[in-house]
Amino acid sequence: MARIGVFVCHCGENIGATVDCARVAEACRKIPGVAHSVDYKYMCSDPGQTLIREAIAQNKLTGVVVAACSPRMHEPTFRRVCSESGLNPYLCEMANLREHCSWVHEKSDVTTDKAIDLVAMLVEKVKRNKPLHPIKVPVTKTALVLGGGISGIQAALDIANAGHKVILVERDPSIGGHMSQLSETFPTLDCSQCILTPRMVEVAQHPNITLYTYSELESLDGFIGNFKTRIRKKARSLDEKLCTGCGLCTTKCPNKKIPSEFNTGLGMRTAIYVPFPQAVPNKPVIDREHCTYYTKGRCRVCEKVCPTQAIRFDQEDQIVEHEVGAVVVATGFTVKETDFFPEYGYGKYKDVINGLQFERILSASGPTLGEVKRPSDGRVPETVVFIACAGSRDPAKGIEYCSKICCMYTAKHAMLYKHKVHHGQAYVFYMDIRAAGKMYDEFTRRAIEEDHVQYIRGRVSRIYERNGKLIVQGADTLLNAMPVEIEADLVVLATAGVANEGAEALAQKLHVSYDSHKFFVEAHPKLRPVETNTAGVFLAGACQSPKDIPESVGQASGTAAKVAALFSMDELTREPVVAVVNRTAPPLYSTCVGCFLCQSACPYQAIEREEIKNRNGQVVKTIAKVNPGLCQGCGTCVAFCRSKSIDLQGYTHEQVYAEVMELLS
Amino acid sequence: MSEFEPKIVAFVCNWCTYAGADLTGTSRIKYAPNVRIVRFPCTGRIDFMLLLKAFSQGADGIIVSGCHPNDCHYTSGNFHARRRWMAFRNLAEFMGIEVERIQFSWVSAAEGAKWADLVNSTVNRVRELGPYDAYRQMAASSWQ
Amino acid sequence: MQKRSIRRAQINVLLEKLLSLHQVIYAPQKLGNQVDFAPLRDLQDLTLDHIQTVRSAKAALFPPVEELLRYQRAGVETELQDRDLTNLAEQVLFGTRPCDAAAIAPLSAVFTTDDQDAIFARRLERTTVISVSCERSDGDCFCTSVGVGPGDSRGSDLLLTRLQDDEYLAEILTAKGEALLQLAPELFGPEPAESKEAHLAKVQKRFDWEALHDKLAGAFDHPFWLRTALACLGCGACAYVCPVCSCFDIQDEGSQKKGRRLRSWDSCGLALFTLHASGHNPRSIQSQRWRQRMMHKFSYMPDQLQQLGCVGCGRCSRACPADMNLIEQVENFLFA
Amino acid sequence: MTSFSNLYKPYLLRIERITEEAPGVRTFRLAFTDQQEKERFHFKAGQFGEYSVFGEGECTFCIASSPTRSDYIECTFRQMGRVTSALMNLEEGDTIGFRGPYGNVFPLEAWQGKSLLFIAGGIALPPMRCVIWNALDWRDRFKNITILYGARTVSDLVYKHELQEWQTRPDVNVVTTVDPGGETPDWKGKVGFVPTVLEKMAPSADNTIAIVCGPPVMIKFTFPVLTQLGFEPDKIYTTLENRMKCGVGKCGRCNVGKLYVCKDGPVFTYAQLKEMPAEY
Amino acid sequence: MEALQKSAREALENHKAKVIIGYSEGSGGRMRPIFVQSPAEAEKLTWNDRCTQNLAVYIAKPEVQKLGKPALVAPLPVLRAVLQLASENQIKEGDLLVLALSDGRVTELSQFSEMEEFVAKTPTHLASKDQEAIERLEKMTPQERWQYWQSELTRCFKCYACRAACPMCYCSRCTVECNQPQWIPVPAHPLGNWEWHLMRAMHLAGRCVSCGACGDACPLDIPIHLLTMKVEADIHREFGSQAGMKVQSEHALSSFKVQDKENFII
Amino acid sequence: MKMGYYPGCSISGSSREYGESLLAVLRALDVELAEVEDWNCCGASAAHNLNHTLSLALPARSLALAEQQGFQELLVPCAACFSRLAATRKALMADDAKRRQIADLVELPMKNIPVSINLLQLLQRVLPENLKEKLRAPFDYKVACYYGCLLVRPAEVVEFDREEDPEEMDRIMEKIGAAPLDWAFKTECCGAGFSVPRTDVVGRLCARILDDAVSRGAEAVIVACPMCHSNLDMRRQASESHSGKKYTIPILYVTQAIGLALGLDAKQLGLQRHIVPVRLSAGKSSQILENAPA
Repeated sequence: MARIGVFVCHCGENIGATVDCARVAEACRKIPGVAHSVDYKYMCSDPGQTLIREAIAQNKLTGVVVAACSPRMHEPTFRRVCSESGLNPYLCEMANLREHCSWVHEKSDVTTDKAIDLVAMLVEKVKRNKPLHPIKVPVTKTALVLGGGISGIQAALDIANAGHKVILVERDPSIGGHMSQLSETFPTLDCSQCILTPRMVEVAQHPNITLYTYSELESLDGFIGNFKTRIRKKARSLDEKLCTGCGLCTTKCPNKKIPSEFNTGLGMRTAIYVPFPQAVPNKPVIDREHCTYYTKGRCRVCEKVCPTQAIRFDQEDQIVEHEVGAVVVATGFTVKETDFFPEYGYGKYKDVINGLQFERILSASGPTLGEVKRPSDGRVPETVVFIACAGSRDPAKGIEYCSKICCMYTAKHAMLYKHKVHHGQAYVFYMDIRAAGKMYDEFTRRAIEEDHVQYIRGRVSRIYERNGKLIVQGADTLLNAMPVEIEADLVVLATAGVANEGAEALAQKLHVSYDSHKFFVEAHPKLRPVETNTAGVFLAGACQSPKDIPESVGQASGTAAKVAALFSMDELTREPVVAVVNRTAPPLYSTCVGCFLCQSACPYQAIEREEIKNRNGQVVKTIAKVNPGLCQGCGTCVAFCRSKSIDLQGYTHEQVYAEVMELLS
Repeated sequence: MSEFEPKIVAFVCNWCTYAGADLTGTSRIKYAPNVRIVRFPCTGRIDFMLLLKAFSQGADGIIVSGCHPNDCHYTSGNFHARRRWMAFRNLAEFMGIEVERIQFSWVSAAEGAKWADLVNSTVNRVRELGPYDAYRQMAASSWQ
Repeated sequence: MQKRSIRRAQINVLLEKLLSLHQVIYAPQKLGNQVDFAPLRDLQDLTLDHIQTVRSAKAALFPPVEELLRYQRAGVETELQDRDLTNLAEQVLFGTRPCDAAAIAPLSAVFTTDDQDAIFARRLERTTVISVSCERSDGDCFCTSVGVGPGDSRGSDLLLTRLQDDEYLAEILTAKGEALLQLAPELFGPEPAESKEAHLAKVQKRFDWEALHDKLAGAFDHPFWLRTALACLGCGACAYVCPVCSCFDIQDEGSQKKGRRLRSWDSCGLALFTLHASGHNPRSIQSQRWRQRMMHKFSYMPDQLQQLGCVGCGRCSRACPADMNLIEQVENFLFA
Repeated sequence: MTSFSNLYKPYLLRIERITEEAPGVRTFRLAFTDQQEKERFHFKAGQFGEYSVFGEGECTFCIASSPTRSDYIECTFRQMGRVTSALMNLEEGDTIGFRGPYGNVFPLEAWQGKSLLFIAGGIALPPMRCVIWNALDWRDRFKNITILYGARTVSDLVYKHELQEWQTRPDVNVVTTVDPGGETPDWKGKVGFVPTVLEKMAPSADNTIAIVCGPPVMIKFTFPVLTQLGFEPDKIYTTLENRMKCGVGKCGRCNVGKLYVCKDGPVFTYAQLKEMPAEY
Repeated sequence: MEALQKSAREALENHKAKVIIGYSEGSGGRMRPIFVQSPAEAEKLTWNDRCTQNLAVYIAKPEVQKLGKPALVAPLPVLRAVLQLASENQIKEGDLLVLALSDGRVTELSQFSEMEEFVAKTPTHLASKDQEAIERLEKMTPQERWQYWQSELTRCFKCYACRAACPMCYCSRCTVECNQPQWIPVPAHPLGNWEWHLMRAMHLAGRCVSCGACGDACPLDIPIHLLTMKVEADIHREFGSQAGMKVQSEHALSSFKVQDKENFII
Repeated sequence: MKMGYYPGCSISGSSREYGESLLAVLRALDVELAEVEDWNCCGASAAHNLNHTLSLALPARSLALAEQQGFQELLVPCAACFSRLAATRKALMADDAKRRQIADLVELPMKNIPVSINLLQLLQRVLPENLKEKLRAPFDYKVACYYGCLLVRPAEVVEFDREEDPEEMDRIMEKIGAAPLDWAFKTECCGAGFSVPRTDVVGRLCARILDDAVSRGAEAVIVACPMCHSNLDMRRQASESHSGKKYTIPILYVTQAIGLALGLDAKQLGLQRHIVPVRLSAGKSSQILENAPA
């Protein structure tokens, strides 16, 4: 029989006042295989720990059950105690007498009986525990950063400055992201581009950063410290080494009427283009969808005018491979597009625009060079209605959440509008003003009090056009839901911030979880906000949920610190709670029949194929093999395997079976 | 019947429901002491055979609970479990097992109160259903 | 031995009487589309109008699950509780065919030669066998080929043979048979004039078992086995319906604290039967296991126990999901 | 109580001593809990028993101790399946079940005046240890006693202390060997497979009985070597280990041809084996 | 029939297969599997409604494998079993030939893609008697169903003919044979039988090709095939997937959709 | 297989012309309907405010009858009925226990409850893409398509068209040659619930609707709901007295407009039953008429 030690903790009054700890200890003493059973006031205290240490040595214990609080609290403590006493730490289990018993039941015999059951169950489990040893994996000290917006830039720079290599991948032709599109930033109203561009340049010049723009993640395999990534470098149709970025091609391109993505469709660009003047790298790409050569087979003007003969029409997408140790996902967000608000006529009326479009209108580098003109006829709008929460906090639209940034940028928009059109009237329809942040509330107050923006608390039900005006129908809930009708020249919708199209596919490539809105999910909402549940993959910025610039930058630096901490180690140790495929004597070798149905059940691609060879080197069967570096120990494969050929260390069939049988015996 | 106290076994995942039950404790919310929790890393690990074993050993009711969809610590263990339960529940029902004795649930780490409600409602329901004599008799008849 | 007559209705009266004495009666009854042995509860369920039951009556002597002992443990001490055999019920096997009755001898030989299996012996001691001769047979029957006949009296305590309509010849064969007679002598009439032979089924003799036995002695490595066992699926259906097959498994059930040790049916057709813990299996493929079954019945048992392991009931052929017909197998082997 | 005795009811034995022999291999010294049973109990070298851990089942091993030492019996087992794993978890003082002794014996009486050659491999030394100790306790009845024992690696050798003890005795010739690659730096024995070492040793077959025990591969290659050395098939003994349940010739699974290993064996001569089908 | 014999003969003559695994007339009105190794023997092949055994079960048998590449006479369930086995990595493309039977025609199929096409255009509904039996059971009260299955399954003597007859039961160690822990009691008592059959049905969930061979194999006529068929039908209804239709298919229980039904979960 | 038809009370009473025109048009389009036998009131407007179980049981009975009678789909032309039937199906299919409870209540089994579809859904399916070519006379008017509140809402029940700015009726109108207008009141409320007790409210709401339609040049308002129709047509006086304007714009059921385009007789379409006279006839621009095949 095994020699199990049971240590019942009173946790002061926490357990002791409700559960008769002495009776628990005594009952456990009678369980076959229990060699030692005591109760003590504070097991986690120094004397308590010493008690355990001494008992392990004196009684030659082969396993320990500490009946105290939740294992989520003190399991590491007691496992360490065992380890210090020469007992493998995984031969220690905790029975949760506090959270699951004394705190939730009244003092009674029934409660003490339950406590005895809980301990007895774990005694049976621990009898079947096996010594386990942490798994060690090496670390490749290069980080992959996906997304070249402010979050990606910040994370990349921080990691690179810590002395580690970074591979920065950006989908668009230039880094910069949404921040490069913004006019001024709240609450300081400093120029967005002015503070961003130096950072962009720093990235381009940093010796530790390899930048891939106009590139996308193709695949990510492997596990923390040991990822293998493939990146698709989309064809720019240009030899980047030869291109000097002189811009001649873009001026000569005859195809000039393509809506500019950077200007949110409010301005035009050419088919060969640099998205904006401060782009990094400042080298054009050919938009093959619109280029006359690719669509009609002729033109090649750019090729002719290029002084360095850098145009390459036959260039193909290129796949580059890298080994990385950590991944930072900073792929950002997007704003909800047209056709989402038929009742607001967004997409139907040219003068109903979204906030990002208004940023471009306000921006000095924008299509109107910073003059506020409305898109339909270029007139300066006299009356502008801003609608906050356009889609956000609206379960009917499927977006229950608050997009967080809109209150502030709407206040900023209204304020900037008033600064530019002094006689204009600005209305803001809002649900609540959420201006929590340093100097944020003061900022909105200024908009209302100093710039006389009219804030109307209420929703807009419908917008329609009549006689060149936009009739905005709404209600003012502060005036007893009085109907409000405003004749506006321009309506700016603070549309919800949403996940990028393709976020789901990317999450699947990265094996990270995502919520119902396709935002990526952090490992713990409070305590592990920058990690994902896939070890080694971290989050920064708005790909997790809408965030403003300071928050994005803060999180990016936090992520960088996590990555740097990871890279400070040459080797990682991991909990050995991993699945294992059994091996038996020949001729069976394993009871695994190699159906590989477990493969698709594994969320981590941890199940590989292993060929078993006989003494002559012939392959006799192919069976599943769990890569312990990838396996996170969920055990889905274990419950799924028909022949019970996979088992989960720490939660083996024998262990859980014994627990259940003991529980009810 | 009034003295009958159902035996309930709860199979829960470590990350959501176990933590949720911890929160019930830290919040000092009281619930029926009839339940015994068996901890698993994930609902994906819960073998349907364990449910059968619990009934054969005299459980009157069973709770199976884990993370809400999309909240799984392991991204998708609960989704796999959900399909497995669905198939199991239909089969069990087809074979005449009293499936109302098995309560599947999602309880997150933040739902301490929900855990207490879940336990209480399950205990109450099973108390009304009475002991699971049919299953117990089958097991006992095997022991002649 | 004496011969008497009995009417069908009186047979029922006799059975009622036995039931009233708390005897368990295993008798053929209709279950769905099949006729099978089961404890008789209502005489209306009884059927005799069948050729052969799906299962043999061996379960009455050698149940599919049998408790051998119970154990209980406290601390390091273990307490064993022996099987109490004093309360085994008196039982009657009614409606067994002569082949089933003939199977009792080889079954007993297994359990009582050298070391006596007490549970089996005690059950046998408390069992009375009332057989009914075969009036009909089908293509799967081959009792005559293995030395048994449709009116064979071996193994029976009382043998009934229908002469006409509802009149039966009752052959009282043993002391237990005599006891039955004494239980209700008024039910029995005088010995009928007619002999039973004309009323018995005609079962064609299909092979000579002695020739089979002799040929098997040198046939262990015969290629026949590999060829003919191709279809064999490796289940235990043939063994479980067989009246002679008696291989078993011993298993503990319960925890280490408390439980019981059981004996349960097993079959040489199942791959695990001979699997060593090391993974080595002396009979690793199905043809070897099929050979074992044939050898055991027709070679090893006659050699070791002086009993043929087959009584020609044909159940295995009827039950086989792959139609491994035993007569054909034997005939093919003899021809091979 | 019935007058019949239950064939399947085991004796209760207490574990008196546990010896760690090799990784996953242990020896239990077992004593009867019932004095009367102890006095009634007799066995001879070569016999085996069914050992049980209640709740897990039974398992078959030879009795590894000598019948000349009657205070206890010993068994040595390797952790393989359910029962041996359960045995592995037992401690001194625990009780287990034992049925036996079963099977035939090594005819030691008939070997008087002859030399004995023991050849064993790996975990197959235990069945032979019983005979070796029996022979050593009757040392004067035999001429030369030679023991050739091999294992995969040094740590896999069982009865390391006894091997040393035998090695120090002047009246026993002990040769130990490990498979190539299984040696340690301080290994003083031979390196090589048992049949190869045997061939090199070339012991005399004159008036000698060979007792061979080991894994099937070893047996397969050892018999021809012995034959070559002049051993007659009926002078070569071995013991078989088929899967068993009842131990008394009823459950039907340990047969080799028409012979049951449990009743007609486990001890067979090479001459007998040659007549039997290869079903072991 | 002649078409089948002709195809089989040609397959052997052209060395497309070494052995034809098909059906032949057996004893007592039963059908019997036959292993045709020479063209001359092909005339023994036959095909009728009594051919309910699923011949795919023989693919994994070592003795049969030794005979060389097989051609399988395959009514729809056998063909589906082949595809399901392929999806579970038990058969490789080119390992076998299929002589698919449908409407009295014989189609020789060697590529999985051909088999998939064939299966896709053949209706895969349950036999009406099985469908009716399932519906009859569904209409019962839970107590009646419990009684029904209790009385049926208690009769089981665990000969494992159901398992042996099932092409999907190819595990080298069945759960029922696991003894550490002993998930399912070995003896054929009510609990052991109950757990065994429930477990088997669960293990066939998403894998059962609904051939009914297990039920046909049962010597005691226990309608165990209804269990696996019911599970399979439920899976088809709830998750849209069906076993044995495609080689590259996600198995119903090792895949999922976020929007899967969960109205039974609170 | 015929499609099931649940007319509902209005069509059997105050909105007979809707039913008449619907049957006439569908007949012309070769669509066969079979009325659900023994249907009952859906309980709209009142039941769901009073008793939740009743509000499910009333529609459920008709649905169960339809299931029993072998229908898989039901055409429910009244928007209010449609909303109740569709919502009931959704509620019961998602909750087995509830379904059993209601089934017990109505004493009819329910397993695969038939799907209810509204008239627009049916027309979307049965009107040929090239209908224009087959018309006897295009309905060449500027029309304001008025959907009202219930036809496409709530979205999670109806799962058809855009909740806030539906388009299907507009597309149907285009098919018969009409010019649907972009206007602002497609889904504004007409005040159906106040039709009887508060005609003043109805008048106010309807006046806004008519105002916008007329100001954008609409020549007819097209509806697919008996409630909408009766408010806009029957309560015309109330609208006029609210705004002080006179409105002559007629209110037509979708089916009436289609019927006219198909060349069906005005009487057959029940146009004579309207309060506001319909002085429209199809084929104002004759070119198409001339080119159309007979």
